[in-house]
Amino acid sequence: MKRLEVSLPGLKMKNPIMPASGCFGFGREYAGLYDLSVLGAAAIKAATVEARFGNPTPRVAETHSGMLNAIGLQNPGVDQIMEKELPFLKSYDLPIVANIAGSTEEDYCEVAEKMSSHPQVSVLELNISCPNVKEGGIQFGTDARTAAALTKRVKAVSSKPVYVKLSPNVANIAEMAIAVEEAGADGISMINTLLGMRIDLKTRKPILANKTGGLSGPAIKPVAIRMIHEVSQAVSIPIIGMGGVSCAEDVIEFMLAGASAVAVGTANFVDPFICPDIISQLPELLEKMNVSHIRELIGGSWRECEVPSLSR
Amino acid sequence: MKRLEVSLPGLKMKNPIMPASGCFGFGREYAGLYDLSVLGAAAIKAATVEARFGNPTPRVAETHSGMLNAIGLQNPGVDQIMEKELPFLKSYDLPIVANIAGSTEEDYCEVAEKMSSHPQVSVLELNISCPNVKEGGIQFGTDARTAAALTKRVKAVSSKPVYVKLSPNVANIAEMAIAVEEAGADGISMINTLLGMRIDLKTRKPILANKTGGLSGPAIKPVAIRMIHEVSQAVSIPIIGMGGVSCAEDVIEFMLAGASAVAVGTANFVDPFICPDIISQLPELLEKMNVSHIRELIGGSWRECEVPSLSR
Amino acid sequence: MKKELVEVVSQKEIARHIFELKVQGNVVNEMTSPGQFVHIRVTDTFQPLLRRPISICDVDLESRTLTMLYRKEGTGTALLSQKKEGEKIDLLGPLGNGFPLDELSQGQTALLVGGGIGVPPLYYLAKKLCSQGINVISVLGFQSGDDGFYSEKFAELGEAYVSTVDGSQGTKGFVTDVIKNKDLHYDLLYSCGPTVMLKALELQVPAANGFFSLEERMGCGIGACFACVCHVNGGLPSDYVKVCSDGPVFPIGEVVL
Amino acid sequence: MKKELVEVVSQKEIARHIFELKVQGNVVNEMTSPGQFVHIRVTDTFQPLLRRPISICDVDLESRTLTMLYRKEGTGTALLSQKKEGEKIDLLGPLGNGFPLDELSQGQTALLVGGGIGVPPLYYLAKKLCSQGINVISVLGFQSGDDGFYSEKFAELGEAYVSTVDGSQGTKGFVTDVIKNKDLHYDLLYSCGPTVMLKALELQVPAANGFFSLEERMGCGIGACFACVCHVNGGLPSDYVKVCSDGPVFPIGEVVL
Ligand SMILES: Cc1cc2nc3c(=O)[nH]c(=O)nc-3n(C[C@H](O)[C@H](O)[C@H](O)COP(=O)(O)OP(=O)(O)OC[C@H]3O[C@@H](n4cnc5c(N)ncnc54)[C@H](O)[C@@H]3O)c2cc1C
Ligand SMILES: Cc1cc2nc3c(=O)[nH]c(=O)nc-3n(C[C@H](O)[C@H](O)[C@H](O)COP(=O)(O)OP(=O)(O)OC[C@H]3O[C@@H](n4cnc5c(N)ncnc54)[C@H](O)[C@@H]3O)c2cc1C
Ligand SMILES: Cc1cc2nc3c(=O)[nH]c(=O)nc-3n(C[C@H](O)[C@H](O)[C@H](O)COP(=O)(O)O)c2cc1C
Ligand SMILES: Cc1cc2nc3c(=O)[nH]c(=O)nc-3n(C[C@H](O)[C@H](O)[C@H](O)COP(=O)(O)O)c2cc1C
Ligand code: FES
Ligand code: FES
Repeated sequence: MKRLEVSLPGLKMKNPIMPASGCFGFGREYAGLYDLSVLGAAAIKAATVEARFGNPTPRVAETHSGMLNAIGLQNPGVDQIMEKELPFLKSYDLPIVANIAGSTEEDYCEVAEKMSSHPQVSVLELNISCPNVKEGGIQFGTDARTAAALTKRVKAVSSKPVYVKLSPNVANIAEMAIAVEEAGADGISMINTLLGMRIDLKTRKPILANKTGGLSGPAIKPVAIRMIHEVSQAVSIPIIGMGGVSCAEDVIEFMLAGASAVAVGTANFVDPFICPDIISQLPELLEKMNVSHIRELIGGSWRECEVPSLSR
Repeated sequence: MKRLEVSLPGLKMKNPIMPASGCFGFGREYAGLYDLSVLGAAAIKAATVEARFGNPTPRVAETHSGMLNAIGLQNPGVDQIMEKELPFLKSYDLPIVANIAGSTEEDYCEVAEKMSSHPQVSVLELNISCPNVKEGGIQFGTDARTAAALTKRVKAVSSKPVYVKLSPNVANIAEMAIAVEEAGADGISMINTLLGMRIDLKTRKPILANKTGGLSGPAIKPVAIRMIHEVSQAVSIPIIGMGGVSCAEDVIEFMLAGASAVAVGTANFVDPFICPDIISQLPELLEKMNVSHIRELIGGSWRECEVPSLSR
Repeated sequence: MKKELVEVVSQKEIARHIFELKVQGNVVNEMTSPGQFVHIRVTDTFQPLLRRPISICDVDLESRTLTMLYRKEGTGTALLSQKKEGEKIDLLGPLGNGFPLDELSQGQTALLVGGGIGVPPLYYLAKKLCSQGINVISVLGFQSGDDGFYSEKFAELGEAYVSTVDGSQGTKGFVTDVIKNKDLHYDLLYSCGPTVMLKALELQVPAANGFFSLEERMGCGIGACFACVCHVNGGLPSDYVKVCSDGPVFPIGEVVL
Repeated sequence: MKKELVEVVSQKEIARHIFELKVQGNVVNEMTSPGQFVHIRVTDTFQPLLRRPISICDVDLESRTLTMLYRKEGTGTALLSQKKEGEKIDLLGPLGNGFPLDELSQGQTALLVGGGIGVPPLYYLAKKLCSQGINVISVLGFQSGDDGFYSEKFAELGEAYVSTVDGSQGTKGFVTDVIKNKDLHYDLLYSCGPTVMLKALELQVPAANGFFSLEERMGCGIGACFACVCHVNGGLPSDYVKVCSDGPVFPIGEVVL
């Protein structure tokens, strides 16, 4: 199984697969379905300083090959998460990516400082791209200077590597990535959801109580691939890629685009066993592609490299 | 059929449906399939000053509920279009939306001046959002000041109303819309395609020769709806809405979001009869929704208005 | 909880747009609690993307057969209605917590109130309660006679009343009208149906003891995505329950409707 | 050109991943020109979204039956391969321009060279030419014997040779090896297959007279989207032809391969 191992700052992963933040809760539910230790890592639901209920329901709506969500960062607050949720995951051999959010820089820093001090947390994922909250979230994620400033402050208080999670709702994603790299980010997570809406013909109002929501799932995969392809050539820190991944082939596509690890979000709802299934299918796929180690694929779509002629 | 009529600057339409630019060529092919006079209007393929071949092939790739294209504004040039293509459409009762593009402001102005002088052209659609060309296109479409400056110059030389076609690849679409409205735009067309990419696992390279392409089709509908909902509340000029429309219900959803007319793009490839089919289905749908005139729906998702209780 | 490709045993339209679907599989062995639901993937493409929650309506453990009743509404249920005998369906379940069965003793009376497509889970409940010697009174509300189903089946298990909005079957009006008009008495109330109906029930008998089964749009169906939360009566603003994993059945009054 | 829901008459796998699909419909009456293609919608959802271009392989005007041969490759053809007798398929066609049939007179010889899934349109062509009294020599190239199909059917119409890359059937090597080794002579060349094969043919007999059928990724399939263009030999850089509506058949040498 060594052939699937990948190493990113703060993350030594058995394989490049992790569930994406917000699609895995704090792991309890999936722990009832399979052994979490098979995962490369796991990103847990966003933590904020205070406990949050989030947005009113309905919070999800379906779209063509995708879904909208407007959860609104519901979570029991950073203290509860550290005390009540993380200990449950202790029995697994599972690096934890702690997703953090807030309304102000101070909020983010408080959560970052606390979370990064937790021995079970491997790295932080700075969520500057949640489209579903009025304050914080996406406003930090659409302006490069604001994002860089926040990254710098969070880095200063964090004792663990910091991955910045970028929003796709920008004109120039590379500019955002370069800004947070220069501000000290150890890695990049991308992409968060695209802002979207659906309207109900019967009520004539948006389906989501929050009106807009974040679009995720296979529908957004081409946008994710494009952005990762661009950003991986613009920065030298590694990328955790995500956005519509739903099979082993998608994982390869993301790594060829430039991702060093891959997160699976919405697909967990379609098939709760998707992560272990993908992990177990990867070796065979590598075999078929004549790839001895999955690392070789990273950035393969733009790196000059030999493609074994067998697999052309 | 009066119940489907809509009126926009320069466009008196029998119904709100038009094929979208680039998905209808110059009408010849569809004219072989149905009577083009049933259409509310038709947007023809982008015109540039010079004849263009566009990008190398492959130029299309399929995605989940969508497709990527990187045609690259292939067209025979504005003069040829006016001399050879437009006359063919003369026999139809069909307002023509002439999509115009260019690499420089001067190019745009030249095409705008010529095209708007053509008696068959009802309005111009200023394409500042083509993601598939190196110069022009999207660069004008992601910066509000540049877009406004171009709009002003084009308006100055154009003898017909000008609709500005916005790119969804921006952080703040309302800002773009307001900028072009202030610069004199008579209407807005939205959305053009989202920038995307797919990678071929066999060659390990992007499927499209141009690497990136524009994502269209049902996959992007929620993004289009969200943006139209936002922009229609931010400006007072009308919107031609598009992005994934593929059935009569979608048309209603776009109009409720705030569109005054609706363009159908990719769906023409899936079903070449989609435009006349939608048009013929609309009256029954309005009946079911208890709507006496389609105009009543425009902006219905955010306007305070009575929803007939029957249709709740 | 299991994920299994179960086999379609039969499918038929038993009322206007109402389908009765029977499937067979080992996972059915786990379906002992009425009020639980299953989460169904209706296609192997991503269109539609999400699973569809459908209640357990009846279970035959011996033949490992699950009966579901559903209304053909949108894309998902339309696709489901096309599944034919012998085809496989990807089913996840049983999910959530069902109706408690130990709150009544033999000889006591349960009132089961179902509205529209909220009726199905009550059937398995009625059977279970009957088998425990509990008297079951059922009140089923539909839009019209054409939309009604299973009333004879409920009648086999005890007193059963029907109300229809247009009066084409049973009492004209709502389930609350039946309860009032027939002056029904009971020890425990079980109900499933549209939120408006549950609210009306709460208003009619503010002190009623019993359980409501709720509906909410779902993502994961297993408690991981926070899509299906409700506020808790008398709790903090940040307190919540998840319909999918804490519910869908809750004690009356616990959850803000 | 028509859009019609045609009915599946039969579907069978005739070689490894190669399916023979027969459909029936009125639109078949228009399919008189070999080399034309149809554009097929394999699902009524949007997954996959685009139609799939498939060549006309054979036509029986009397029974209004169209035969197609296709290789199960990706999502679209996989779904197509699941269509069963009696099911309907949304078909648009016939599209494009086929092989000219009036370039040869009775007694002259046509060489038909097909590679892999380029073979199908040549079969209808061979039949048409034969019926006009033209001698047909066919050379069919496949990866291996397991991938080969229809060679006996071509043999019924004239001399027929097979080449396989692994030598498991016929000549080991490529179609060009057959033409050289057997020293084949002909008046006109018709070919359809991978671009590398067409290029090799062009190199082998630079002065060859005849027609190539090309493949390109398509959007609309009817000439409206500019997805499928090719450069024109000796034309301006902005000159082009569309494979879907100007082709797929072009005189050898006209188009930049
Ligand atoms: C716990 C539970 C049990 C249920 N049991 C039954 C049952 O036994 N029989 C039955 O007919 N229906 C039942 N429903 C409702 C059923 O899930 C919806 O009717 C169904 O999901 C509609 O899917 P669709 O594709 O037809 O509609 P669409 O409108 O295409 O669905 C779009 C999206 O909205 C969701 N959605 C739409 N309506 C509802 C709804 N009422 N509740 C929750 N999500 C919805 C869908 O799941 C999907 O994600 C139950 C719902 C829940 C939550
Ligand atoms: C004029 C013409 C005639 C053809 N005739 C035949 C035939 O008779 N039998 C046969 O087996 N195949 C034929 N093909 C090729 C056939 O269209 C593709 O194999 C098929 O579209 C692949 O679809 P898929 O869903 O299996 O693959 P996917 O990889 O899922 O397809 C993805 C997208 O790429 C396109 N695509 C993939 N491969 C090709 C290709 N080789 N050519 C054009 N588009 C492609 C698909 O249409 C689709 O839009 C023909 C192609 C053309 C252009
Ligand atoms: C229901 C839901 C909740 C989410 N919550 C979070 C979150 O709390 N923090 C975060 O950074 N991203 C969150 N996301 C975004 C995902 O982590 C991921 O970036 C996005 O969904 C794209 O991946 P996918 O298409 O595989 O789902 C959420 C997504 C969904 C669907
Ligand atoms: C093949 C293709 C070519 C296009 N060419 C143009 C163009 O020339 N000018 C333009 O403004 N938009 C062009 N577009 C964008 C469409 O007009 C439309 O804005 C977009 O596709 C979204 O609508 P849809 O999802 O209905 O296709 C093109 C789209 C496609 C798919
Ligand atoms: S549906 Fe995901 S938590 Fe209930
Ligand atoms: S496929 Fe659209 S022009 Fe040929």
